[in-house]
Parts: sequence; structure tokens; C-alpha cells
Amino acid sequence: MGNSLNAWSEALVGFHLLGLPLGLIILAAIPLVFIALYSLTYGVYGERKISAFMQDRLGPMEVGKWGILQTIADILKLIQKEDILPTSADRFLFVIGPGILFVGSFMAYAVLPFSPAFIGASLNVGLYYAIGIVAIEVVGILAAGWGSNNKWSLYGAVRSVAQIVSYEIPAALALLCGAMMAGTLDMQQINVLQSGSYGFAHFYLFHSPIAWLPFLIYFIASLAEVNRAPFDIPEAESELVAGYFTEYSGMKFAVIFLAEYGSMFMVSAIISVVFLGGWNSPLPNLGSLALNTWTNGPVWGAFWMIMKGFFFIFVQMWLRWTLPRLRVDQLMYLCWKVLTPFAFVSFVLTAIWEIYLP
Amino acid sequence: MGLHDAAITRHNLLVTSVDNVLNWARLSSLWPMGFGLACCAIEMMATNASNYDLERFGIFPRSSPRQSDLMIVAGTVTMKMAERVIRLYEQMPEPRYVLSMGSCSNCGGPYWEHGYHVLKGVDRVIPVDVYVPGCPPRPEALIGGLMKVQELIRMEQIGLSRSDALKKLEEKALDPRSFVERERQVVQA
Amino acid sequence: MEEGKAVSQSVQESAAAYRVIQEQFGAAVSAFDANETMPFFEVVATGRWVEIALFMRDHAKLKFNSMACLTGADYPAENKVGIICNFESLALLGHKVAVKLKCDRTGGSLPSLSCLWHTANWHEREVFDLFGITFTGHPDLRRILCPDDWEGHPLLKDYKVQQSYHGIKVPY
Amino acid sequence: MQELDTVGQGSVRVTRKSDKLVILEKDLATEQMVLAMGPQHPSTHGVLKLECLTDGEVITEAIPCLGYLHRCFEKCCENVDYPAIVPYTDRLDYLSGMNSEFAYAMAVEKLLDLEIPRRVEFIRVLVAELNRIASHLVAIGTYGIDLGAFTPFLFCFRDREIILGLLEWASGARMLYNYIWIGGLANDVPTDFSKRVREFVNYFRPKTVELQNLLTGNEIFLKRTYGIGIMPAEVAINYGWSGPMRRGSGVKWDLRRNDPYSIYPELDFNVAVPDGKNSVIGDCLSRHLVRALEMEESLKIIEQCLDKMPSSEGFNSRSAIPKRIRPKAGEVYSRAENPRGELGFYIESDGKSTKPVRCKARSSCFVNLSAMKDLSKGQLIPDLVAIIGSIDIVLGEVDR
Repeated sequence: MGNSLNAWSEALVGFHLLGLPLGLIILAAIPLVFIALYSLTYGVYGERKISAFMQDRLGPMEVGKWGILQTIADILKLIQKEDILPTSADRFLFVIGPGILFVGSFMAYAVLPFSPAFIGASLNVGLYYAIGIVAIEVVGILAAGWGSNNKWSLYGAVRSVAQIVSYEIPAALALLCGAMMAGTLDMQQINVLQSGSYGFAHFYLFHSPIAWLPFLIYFIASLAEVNRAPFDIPEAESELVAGYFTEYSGMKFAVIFLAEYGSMFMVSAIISVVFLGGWNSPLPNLGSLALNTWTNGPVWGAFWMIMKGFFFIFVQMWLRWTLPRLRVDQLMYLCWKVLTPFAFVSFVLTAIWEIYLP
Repeated sequence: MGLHDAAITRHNLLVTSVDNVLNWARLSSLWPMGFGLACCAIEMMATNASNYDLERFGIFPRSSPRQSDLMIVAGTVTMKMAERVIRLYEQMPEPRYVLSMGSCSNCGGPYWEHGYHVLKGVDRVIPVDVYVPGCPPRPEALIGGLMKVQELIRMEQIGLSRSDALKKLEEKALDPRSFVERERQVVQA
Repeated sequence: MEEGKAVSQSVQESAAAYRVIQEQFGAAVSAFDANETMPFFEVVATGRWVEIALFMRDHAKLKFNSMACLTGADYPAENKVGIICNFESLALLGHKVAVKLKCDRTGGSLPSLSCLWHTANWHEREVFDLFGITFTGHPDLRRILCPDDWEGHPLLKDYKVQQSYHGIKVPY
Repeated sequence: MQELDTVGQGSVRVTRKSDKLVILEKDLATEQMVLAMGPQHPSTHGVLKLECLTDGEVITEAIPCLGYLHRCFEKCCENVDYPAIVPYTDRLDYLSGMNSEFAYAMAVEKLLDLEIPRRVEFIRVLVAELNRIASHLVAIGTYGIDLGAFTPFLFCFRDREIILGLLEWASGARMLYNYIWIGGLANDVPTDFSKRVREFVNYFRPKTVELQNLLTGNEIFLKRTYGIGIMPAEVAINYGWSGPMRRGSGVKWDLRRNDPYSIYPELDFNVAVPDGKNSVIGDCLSRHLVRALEMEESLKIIEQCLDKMPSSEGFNSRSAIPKRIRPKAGEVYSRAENPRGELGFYIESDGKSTKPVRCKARSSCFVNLSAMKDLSKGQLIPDLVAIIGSIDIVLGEVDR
């Protein structure tokens, strides 16, 4: 497998047409195309359908068969809408806010290994980069909220900044546990280290008896980082109308919307890479029934990766439609007094496990 | 959707098909503003809820006027509220539509005579596209009104004003008598 | 009270409560109207109203701890406007009584009770809004239902609705 | 070292070195912000406007501004006949039309001194209790939305539709019924009505448990409502609070029990009050629990009504309705226990006209809401939303 590692992406990088690095462009485009398709089909549509089934409804039905064209219609409509720039808004910040948000949420896709043969940029500090890039979103949210010159937006933005910055700490500490188990920050390498013929048994979630703790901490913190319920206080509909994007209309709103779903997949992908083996098949080899060997490979890898990501998105949506929302101070309490100490504990325990035990 | 399908004159093939796609997008994702005034708002909520499920049509309430296409004036508009309604209408981005739901917002309803503080018809302050009668209208009636909005959108074209589209809708409108007659025959048979 | 007709227990209780008040304040209150539907008495000396109300609230035999309702009313024949307060001794003694007060139709004022019962605050604002009675000593006497710049007091019998409000036509 | 506090500049801690002031510590200069919440806001349950003075997220003062739905109920009443007021009373508290009609009909009947057929009374109580459940379902559902849980709302509306279907079957309308007339009913209930109501009761019993699990079984929900907006019983009475709000403060007082009307004395039900085990008495959670418990009590009442109801043989629902309603001169203040509290009608008749001289609705929501200023002081914005939700206002009744 080592030979084929990153094979496709390296081949693509080397591909030049008329002196233009066309391969690089394609490489950058692939995750974007994927994410666009995912956001259009599974993300928004899935959210609406899943919520509908949880609530005894049908969800979108009339736009295309079972409403599958719903999101496309939404986006097409949003493009046609008037793009309002409120007179009292800060023009520069108002325009740049959604841009930063969008870029921020998709930049981390560069280091996500989608299959053994495909990774945008196989950085040796990939995980570090991924953690760091989430923080860029904060800048976008703050720009959007402050630039709107609306009190609800401002509340949303300030809440969001406080929330994301705080939750970075337990999230990063939890991921650090994963990095310690792997001994590397290279996302692709983390995946490789989790592969083996026993399938899921090699995943870091089952690596040590305390690995579930950083896994859980990261999952909770990731909900907060992407502003999902029960931590969706920056856009709390019943409190802040629509939070930091109250004033946005038309395409700018669509961009914010897509960025949100983009970052949902991003955190889901990171958690599946670090704790659940990323593109590795969870099926074990059972004697002659070599399930693991059969279900591994570049294409299977992409399948597992996306499925694991989708699974976590499903859990996120499940929570979204079940739980009420926390209050601001309860949110901070949870972060600083519960998650962060436990993250430190799990960090120390993982270190002890790694040093003194096999 | 609706009682009759649109058959747009095909004088310009390219523009009409672009129109069709754009109109389809707009009529398939009418986001109303979640904006309740009185009794009708409860029926509007009931229409959004599980039993009638407006989301089937892609209708999905937004709480911010900036992100909505349709204003459902659900309930009695009072003098104090009228100015807020105007402001909310002005905050909505074009193309925007207004559906007046219930007698109160159509004409003042039961308060038309003695209701000194009631606005006798929301069309005195903002232009209304579709009126839904009833006090309050049943959810089916609201869905019918929303379909009328969709039909109106279907009639729109690039370079065609809203009033022209309304005229076109009137011309295209089918006489329901033939359908009623057909149904009657079926029942009799 | 009609002769020969049995008086129900609740009216008897109200009458007993009235007697306590009457003993204390004498001529400040009118005679008791012991009808079946809403037994009431009138406070003639409106200047002593707060004093009477405080007595009603705190006296051990009265304990009217709850003001159920405060209604405004217009009496164009007498050229007066007035209020009707319904009191109840809730969960304590259980008796009820209604009190009426009247003042001049134009520029009339009554003492405010919002210092004794919180609930009087908004009710008095409402009466001020709809009838134009000023309540002296009210902490925040503004219009509550109609807009601040509304003309006239709508529930007066001779109220004529204004033709337009901020450029919007009002009548049908 | 001394502390200087200049308005709007934040506090500054300074110390004096030789003869210079040296700034040790400087807080951020904060300003109070006026935040207008409503009249179009997702959590104000209609068109309530709250003018909040906030310091960051903390609310210094929240002043409710009403009147955005002032529909001149009282003026309309003075201009129409007694029976024609019934539809207007529906539109007061549009979530519980039957209860409002019931209260109004009772007030006029008291003035007329009418004797009501027994079956009419039973049907009235039956439909009123059904409507109470429907109303509490909306209250609980929207409370869920206020706190961010969307699904309970849809579950509530799903079950509410069944009640609406039943009431529509009886009266012909989904929400605003005009069913309870002065002296009788518009018409008798349909033939199989009691069977269907029994089916509903059997269906709904487990659903209340499901709702309880979704909301009161949820740790976050409890955290958001526990100990928020506490109102002591004394103050609640002084504010004139009534219904679930007052019972939430621990006052075991229910008009149906303590000042009974209609056939309530014959029925066996409990007055729901919080026991103080799960909640602080008087907080948002107590009020929510009272509503949840009341739904179960209403189910009990409905079952008893069905059991005890006289048969429909030879029954004419309009037999006691007077030909012409012209009460003798006098006043009445009559009240009934609505889902939101005590709805009172003050009616004054001059004995000559078929129209009331004065008809005032003492609205429970109006009175309950007046405590908002006290309740909201020093709370966070999310708590403010939780408090408004727990008051469960219907703006139609607040503004009338």
C-alpha cells in the first residue's frame, strides 16, 4: 500500500498542459466538487429529510422525485435574489465575512486523506494545520456579525467567537491524544498506522482503554466549533433571530449556509481520521474470509471515509433535532470546567499508556 | 402543481427555457417569513407542522426578513403594527411576494366597522399578490394560496412586470366549471 | 336586595366585609348594593381611596390580597367616568367585593393603587388609555394599547375615530 | 489606591505615586444597549415588543410594549348584540376559543339568571377541557422551540390536530368555534362523539409520557428552566397572576375547585401544583410541570364527563336559549379558569338595549405579563426567552 500512497495526487501534481499546472487545479477542484455535491445532496437535503422523519413528516417531496432537487432550487433561487447591502453596514467587513467563512471551512479539506491514493496536500503537520484552520472561521463570523451593524448579529458574533475560541482547547488536546498514539501529525500517516487485518480493532478508538475519552471530548467540542445544537447559540433562532447572518440575503447567505455544512463534514472527517481509521475498512479478516483485504483500496478508501463522515453528520443532525440549546454561561462552564480538565486527564493518561505500556 | 400547467408562449425558445428554470427555482423554494400576527399565525404554524407539512413544497420559514421571499401576513394588522409591516416588507429582498392570509388582513375582518385601531386591509400599506379568505383559513386554503403564488411566479418572465404576469395568469386561468361538471358526472356515474 | 328572596352566602360575606369598611370610614363610602351578580359599594370621597384600599388589603378581617380586575366605565348621563375594582381575598378568607369610583369626565383624576397591588399598574394604564382618567401617583402613566400619538380615548361613548394615522386611512 | 467610576467609562483603578495618578487597571468601557425585541421576533409568541436595556448579555430592564394586536374587542362589544359577541370572545384567546366562549356565556347567563340543561353543561365542560389540552400542547410545544428543541413542537401539533378534528366535528370550525352560545350550544355533539373522544384519550395518555420524556426528561431542558424566573407566591397574588402561573408559584388555587362553576363540583380531579422535588417552586420549570400535569387532569375530567353525560334523547341544545337577550339592568363580574388563567368578564347592562353598555375582558395573559419587568431584571437574554415562554402569552388576549 505504501507505494500507492498518494499516488493519484502525486500523478496529478505532475500533470502539466501547455506549461500550466492543470493537475494542481484539478487537485484543488476535486474536494470542492465533492463538497458542493455533498452539500447540495446530502447536507442540506439530508438534514431536512432526517429532521422530517424524526418529526413525523415527509420533508421536501414536490421538487423532483422525493424532493431531491430541493437544494438546487434553493441555491438557484438565492442566486436570483437581490443582494442587499444595508446602508449602515461596514461594506468591507460585510462582504468579506462570508468569504473568509467559506474559505476557512474548505481550506482544511486540503489535508483530508480521502483514500490511500488521494490527499490534497500530504503535509507533515496536517493535523496541526486542520486544527488551526478552524480558527479562521472565527474571523469570518466576527467580520460578518460586526459588519452587519445589527445588534442581533453582534450578539451572535460575540457569542460565536467566545465559543469557538474556548472549545479549540479541549478539541486540540483531544486530537493531541490521537497524535500521541500515532506519533505523527501527518493525516495520511495516521491512517496508515491504523490499518491492519483486524479492521476496526486497529482503530485508535480501541487502541487504549482511555481512548474513548478524547474521542468523546473531541466530538462534543467539534459540535461547538461548528455551531451545531446543542451549542448553536451563535445562531439561536429563538433568541437571536438568525444570529450573525441575520442581515445577509441572497448568495452571501447561501455561501454562509454552505460553509456551515462544509465545516460539519470537516470535523466529522477529522474525527474519523484520528479515531476511526479514516479510509481503513472496519471489517476484519476472518480466516479465509478476507473481508478487510477485499474492502480496502483507493476507491473503497474513499467510500469508507465519506461514510464515516456521513455517519457523524447524521449523529450531529440527530442531536440537533432532539436537544434543546444550552445557555451561554452553561456552555462556557461545560468547556472550561468539564471538557478542558478531562482533556488534560486524557492527555496525561494517554502519555502514560504510550510510554509505559505497549 | 396547481390546477393547470403553464404553457408559456414559445416566441423565444432560449429565454423562455431560462425563464422556466429560474421560475422553477423560485417557486420551488418559497421561503416565507416566520411572522405571525394573530389567530391565523396559529393556523400557519399548523400548516408548517407535521400534519400539513409545508416543507413538502420546499416552503421553509425563515425568521429574518432578509432571507425570505414571501411574506405571509397572518392575522390582524393594527395601526401600531402597520408601520412595522411596511418596514419588514422593505427589508425583504426582491423578488418578494405578499400573501394576505385571513379576513382581517384582507379587509379588516370582523373588526372592519368598530375596530378603530385595526388596519382595514393590509393592501392599504403594502402591495398584496394573493388573498386567502377565511377566519382563519384552513391549512388547505393556505396551501392553495401558496400554490397561487407559485402560479404567479410561473407566469413571470425576464422583462415582464408583475402586473403583466398577473394579467397573463388571468388569461391562462381555467374556468373551473368544466372540472366541476366532470366531477359531477363521475359522481353520478 | 329584594325582600323575601334568600341572599346567597357570597353576598352575605361581601356585606360583612363592607360593614367593616363602613365602620372605619363612615361617610366616605356609599351604601352597599347587595345584588346577586356583583355586590358593590361606591367610594364617595375619592381622595381617601388609597387609605381605604390599604385598609382593605391589610385589615385582618378583610385581607383583600388580590385585585382581580379594574375596569373603566363611561357614564355620559352623569357626565362622569369611573372605575370598577373587583377585589378578592384569595386563598385566605375567600370573600369578594367590588368597589366603584367616579370622577369628572374631562380632566378627571383618581388616586392610583399601583403602590398597593402591582396588577393595578397596567390596568390603570389601560383605563388611562381608553378613558382618559389620570391616576395620580402612578409610576409610569403612558398609553398602553393605542400608540402614543393616538387621538382621543376610544372607549368614551362619544369617541369619533380619527381619519388618518401617520398617513394611513383609519375608517373602513 | 482608589476606585474611580465614571459613567460609561468603565471602572478604573488608580494609585497615587508622588503626585501623579497611575492607572493600575482599567475595565473595558461598557455602554448599556437598548435592544428592541419584537414585534417580529421568533420567541415573542406573536407581536409583543420588549424594550430591553442590556449590559452585554445581561438584561438590566425589559419593558413590554403592548398594543400591536389591539383589536378593539371592548368597542366592538358595545356595538353588537349579546349573542354576536361570542365570536369576538373566540378571537381573544385564539388558542382556547371554547374556554373563552364558556366564560362569556356564563357571565351573560348569570346576568339573565338562566337555568342551563344538564347535558349542555357536560358538553361545555367536555369541549372546554379538550380545548385546554390543545392549548397546553401549543404552550408546551412553543416552549420547546424557545429553548431550541424543535421536535416536541411538531409532536404537540400532531396531537393537537386530533383535538381540532374532534372540535371541528362538533362545531364546524378548527380554531374559532362559536359553539357555546348564551343559554345553550350551537348544536348537539355528533352521534359517535364520545366514542371518538375516548379513543383520543386512550391514544393521548401514552403521548403525554413521550412528551415528558422529550422535555422534562432532558438534562439540558432542566438546566435551562430550573430556578429561572422565580416568583414567590405572595408577589404572584399581588400581581394578580392566575392559572398555571399562580399554581406554579405553589398556590393551590383553581377556580374550577375553589370557586366552582358549571358541573365542576361533581367531577373528581386534582389541582396540579409543583411538589418542589424537581423544581424550585415558582420557577419556569414549575410552570411547565403544572401545564404538563394539567393535561393529565383534563383527560381525567373528560373521561368523567363522558361517563356521566346524560343521554341525548329528547335533547335540544338550543332549548334554553332566550328568544331575545336583554338582561335586566345590572353588572356582573364572572370568571372562568382558562388554560392561561382566570378570564373574567365584566358586563354592564342598562336593561333597555340588546347591547351591553360595557363589556370588559379581564385577560389573564395581560396580568401575567405585567410581571415581566420584575421577572426579567438581571437575567440573561436566553433566560428572558425562557421566561416569556413560560408565561405562555397569547397576544390576542393581552391586547384584546
